[in-house]
Amino acid sequence: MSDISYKDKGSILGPFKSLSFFSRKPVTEPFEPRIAADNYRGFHVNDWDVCIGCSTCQKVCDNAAITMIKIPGLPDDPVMGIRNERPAIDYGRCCWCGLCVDICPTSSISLTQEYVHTCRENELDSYFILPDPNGMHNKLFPKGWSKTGDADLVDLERQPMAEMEPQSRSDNFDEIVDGFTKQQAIIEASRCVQCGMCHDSCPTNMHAPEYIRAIWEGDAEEAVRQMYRTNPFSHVCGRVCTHRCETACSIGRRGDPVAIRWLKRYAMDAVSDERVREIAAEGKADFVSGKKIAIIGSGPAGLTTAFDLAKNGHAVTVYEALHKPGGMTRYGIPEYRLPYDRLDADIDVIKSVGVRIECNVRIGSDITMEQLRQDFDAVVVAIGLQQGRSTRIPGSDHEQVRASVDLLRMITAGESFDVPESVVVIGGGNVAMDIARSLARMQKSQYGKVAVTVSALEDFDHFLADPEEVKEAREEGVVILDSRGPKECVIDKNGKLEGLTTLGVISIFDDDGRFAPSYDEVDEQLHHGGMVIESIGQMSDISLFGEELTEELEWNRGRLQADEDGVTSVSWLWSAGDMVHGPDVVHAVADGHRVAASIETYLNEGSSNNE
Amino acid sequence: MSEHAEGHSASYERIKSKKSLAEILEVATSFEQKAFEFYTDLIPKVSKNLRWLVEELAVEEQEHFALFTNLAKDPSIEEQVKQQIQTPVEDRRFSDYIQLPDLGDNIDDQAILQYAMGREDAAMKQYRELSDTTEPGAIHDLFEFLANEETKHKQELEKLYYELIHSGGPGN
Amino acid sequence: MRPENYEAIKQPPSNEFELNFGPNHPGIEGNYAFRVKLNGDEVLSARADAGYLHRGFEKLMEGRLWIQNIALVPRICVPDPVPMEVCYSLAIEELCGLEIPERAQWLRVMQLEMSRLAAHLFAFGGHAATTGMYTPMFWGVADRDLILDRFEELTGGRVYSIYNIPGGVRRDMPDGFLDRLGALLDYLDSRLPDYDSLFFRNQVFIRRARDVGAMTQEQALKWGVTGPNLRATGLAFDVRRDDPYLAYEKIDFDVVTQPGGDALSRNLVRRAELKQSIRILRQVIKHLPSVKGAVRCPIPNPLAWNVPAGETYTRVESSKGELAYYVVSNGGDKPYRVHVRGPSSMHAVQVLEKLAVGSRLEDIAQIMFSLDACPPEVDR
Amino acid sequence: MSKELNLWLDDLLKDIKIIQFKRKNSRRVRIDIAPEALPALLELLQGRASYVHLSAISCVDWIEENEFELVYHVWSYETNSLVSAHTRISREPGVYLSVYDLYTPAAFFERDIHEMFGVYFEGSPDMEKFILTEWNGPPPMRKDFDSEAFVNQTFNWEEYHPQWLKDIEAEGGGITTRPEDVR
Repeated sequence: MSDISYKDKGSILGPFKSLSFFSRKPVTEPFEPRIAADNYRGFHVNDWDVCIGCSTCQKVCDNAAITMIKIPGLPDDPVMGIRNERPAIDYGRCCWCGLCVDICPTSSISLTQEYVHTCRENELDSYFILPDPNGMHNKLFPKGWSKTGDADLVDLERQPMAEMEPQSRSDNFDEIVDGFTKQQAIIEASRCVQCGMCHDSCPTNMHAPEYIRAIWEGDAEEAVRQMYRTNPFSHVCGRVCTHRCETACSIGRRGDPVAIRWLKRYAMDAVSDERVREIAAEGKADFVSGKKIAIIGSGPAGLTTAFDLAKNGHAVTVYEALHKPGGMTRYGIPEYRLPYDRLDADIDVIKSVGVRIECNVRIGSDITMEQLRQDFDAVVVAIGLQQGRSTRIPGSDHEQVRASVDLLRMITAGESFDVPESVVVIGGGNVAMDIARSLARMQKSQYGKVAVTVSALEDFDHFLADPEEVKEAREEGVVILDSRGPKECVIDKNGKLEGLTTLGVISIFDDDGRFAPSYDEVDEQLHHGGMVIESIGQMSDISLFGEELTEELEWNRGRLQADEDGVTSVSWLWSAGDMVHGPDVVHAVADGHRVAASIETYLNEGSSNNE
Repeated sequence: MSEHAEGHSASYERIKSKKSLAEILEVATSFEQKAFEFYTDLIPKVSKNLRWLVEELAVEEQEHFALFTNLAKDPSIEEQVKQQIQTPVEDRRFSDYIQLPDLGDNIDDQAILQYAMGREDAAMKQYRELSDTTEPGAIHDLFEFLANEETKHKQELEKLYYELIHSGGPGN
Repeated sequence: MRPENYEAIKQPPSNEFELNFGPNHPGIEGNYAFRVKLNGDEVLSARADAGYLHRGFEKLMEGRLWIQNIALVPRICVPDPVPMEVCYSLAIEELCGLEIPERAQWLRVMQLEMSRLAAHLFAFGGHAATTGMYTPMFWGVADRDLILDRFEELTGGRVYSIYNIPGGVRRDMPDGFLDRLGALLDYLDSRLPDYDSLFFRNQVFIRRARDVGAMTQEQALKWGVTGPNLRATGLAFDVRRDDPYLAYEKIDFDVVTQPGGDALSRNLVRRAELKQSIRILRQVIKHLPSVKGAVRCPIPNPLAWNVPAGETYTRVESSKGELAYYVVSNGGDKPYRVHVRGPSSMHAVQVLEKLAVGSRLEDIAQIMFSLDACPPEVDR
Repeated sequence: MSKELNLWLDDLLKDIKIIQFKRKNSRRVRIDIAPEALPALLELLQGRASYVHLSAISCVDWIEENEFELVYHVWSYETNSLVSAHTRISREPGVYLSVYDLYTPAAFFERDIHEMFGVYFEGSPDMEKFILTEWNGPPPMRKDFDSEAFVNQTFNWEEYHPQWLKDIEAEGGGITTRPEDVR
């Protein structure tokens, strides 16, 4: 079994074997720095153009060797998910394991092939290094250990979510996506590296890292608690938020961003409505302040303001002109994206903290602004952008040329209209997709087939609607044409609408990124349709102010002037939401908090304007 | 549609009959002045939230007006005009398909913009036509220059129109 | 002049001395010492003193994320770090139910055997030095460095390769690696006769090591001896064969034994295992190219990795013997408890204390090196 | 032979009421047993079933349950199988019996556990300090000893202030998150 027997007595002459080595050339190490292996884990270099300062390297560092340093002058943009921080390494602690390289979401960090590094100054400080692309102390060595596909510790792929197949969803308004199961949610939550980019980018600064962590820990209630710190529209935002958080997510630098929106939805759905109400009411004032606040408009901005103020013990009344509260979240978003019962659940929570909502009351006609001013300590106008703009192209005044917001409102309200067998939609935003997909569903159930054409000015590279909206709309049979400029709504001799003609758009934006379309006159097309729906911009109906107040108020480029806290030029009036900042639910929520805080300060200062 | 643009219906004939640069500039300047006066008159008539737009347009016309005045004063006008027309601006024809409004009682921001675009469009076409019908030389160059200027103005308005009317953002 | 407070050194009443052997003895590994009671140069008793090497690895591991410990565990045994990484990874894989890809299994076997070669070269070199022969030590260490070159190329690190990770290995081999490893094996193979002439069949060594620190198989079993030291008492036991892990079931190798149970036997076992490791590596080189695919199965984000609650006792055969990790998870993102059964912890303390009795002072270092004791495994 | 022995042992152990028996796989068995019965079990395993090798004794501090778990890993060279026998003792006073008379290696493990967890093994030959000879604090492997807090109290963090950091601070930047902030 063995090479040498235990009984072997050996030889006294054997060692002379070593004499043969006398003739060998001695091994000499060169004085120059030796370049290590291609994979060598030497010293850090960090590509500052790629690094986003997410500090994930710091979190994985097993020796607490990494300190984050703020560097003025570097890009610092929460919306883009970039911080002006970069990691510095303490080489008294680093053990060169390279985990920072393998986990780096951006792959900006690498290690070099530098073997030995000594400093002329024998001071400890010189071993505290801010790695940049130029190597340590400006001695650049080739890259050694750097990110490779098989060594990546970041999970770049999102958990798939079950959703209805196009054929089964295209004739009804049932919710499309199933939402995560608990298992899926935990796995998806585990992809998060807790960098907080989402928090910084969120208009209302939702505590996403905290609620993602809670979901990962299996504690959905804690997740809900974290959500209600900043967002009483968590059901809504869990489904239809524009999720800037996911745009900023550092995992999204190279892979699918963490599905933060769906995680929010998961946690909200996982906790019973009753329990959500209890959690939301935590911290509610146990006194009645005696102050009264009127809020015009029951959309996210108005109701968020109401929620905060009611929790602070004030008497809040919300006036809504339509039959039900919710504003655009109810009358603008189709039910297949946001089921009404989930919206109702959010609103129930808000009501449960004491907010009074009065529907079917139109301010301006039923009650005047002047009356509100007299009856309340503060008034908030949060009426949103409920009027659709028209292209005003020739023929656009035909009765079968409609505005998307009007139709969406009718669909929600259950008001009937003749569903056209074919329809052309002008516009390329999410609202255009909403109306196109809603009508496609109605066509499918009435006529068994879909004939919806969407014509958008923008090309697909600059499209306004979310990619998934475009994808799903197509799956449902909607034809989407990009780079088409509306020319004319064609009306035949009998006054019947034939359809829309469009021109090809050669280019749409100038070098500054501003709109400057150039049309191809030769490329003219007629899209047949018994109805043309205009789905471009939206605006506010500000007639409620009346002439006098309109004149008294200050305006800024057509919009009511308000500072970032919603304070208008009139002391008792605040404004919030889409009408100030443009359409976005989560912005409206953020606005609501700011306005509520501003009103709170105002009320506490005791400067009552009800003299 | 140029007929609708205020003060421009007869201007083509008027300019055509002029022979010297100074004369032509004089007529053009008076067009711009009229436009400025038109917007200034409009300011108090529109609702307060729309005033900014009319005010901006008035300022814009005032700038045109100043431009023409300065050109007339400048002795090196021929040289300057030559340099400016090296890169002709292309017309993109966006506003062609927007109906000109009847600026009646219910004036809104969109109507004002439409009107303004139509006015710039008419002026642009006019100068372009004049440049096409004149022999190469200083006068031809001047029309070319003026057409370019009006095209640029129109395009600025088109951008504003898109931002105000077409994109209220992607929405929800 | 004699100072007033001078006291003459009191001579012991007999020939008995107490001596601190180490920690700075050139013939002793690491920061380790023995308090030896002597009668003349005959050892009456020995007490192991762990010294100041304790870094509290087990405690440290409880405060770190599961994956952060992969950078820590190789430090438990400097000369043979790979088994530490592999054994720790195996434990997590078992707790998580991870199936590691076959390619990763073979890559692990490859590293384990490379590490064993390096460790055995270190061991016999060290042993030679304790008997005053320094040339074998230079040879052993110099040739070990050639293995470290291959480690550097494969893993990015020379000694602490930190190449294994729960789920597999961190990245694939560089191109042409197996060719260069093969060339190294050819070289090492050619060196074996040189080692034999110089050391293993050197009459000076044989006569010096025979019967030194001898134990019977019965004693070895009773004292919990494992690894080459156990095989040197004639018992053919090897975790690789008898409690197989990774790809070892698919590999041909002999479990080498020697009959003497003494320092000589132990060295001869290691000498034979050099040959066996080369043999295993040659099979790896032949087989590995046919095993395609990933080198790591998907693992969760290391920052949010909860290992399912449970406990496991994983074992591998290190160059020093049976290495085992007892890992307990309470379902959290950090280990609840990691107990490292360092293979040397048996023979570096109790066994050595027993074998030293009756030996001569100059043999203590030799006994320690023949047992291939690795003090950091004791201290952890 | 070895197969039969395993089967015999499985049958035998399954029948004993005071223990919980779980075969994890062909070479791993877990047994949970009351502390008073453990030495007898080990004696049985060693004497009747060839489990002659005590691979290790592991100790786990289950502080919330106020218990120490002791795990005896024994290996049979005959059946190539490892039995891990788990038992729990009260954390206070943390005293248990030595199995040194059965397994010599127990002396090392028991001494280690005594030093690190403070469990006293009656009958163990050597309960003297081994590694922490100059340590007077509590047994450090106990969960209630926070070594990081101890280190932070006892030692200073090295404060670095290199020129590049001074330059950045002059521009209004500087350290935002220290490593200890995220641990």
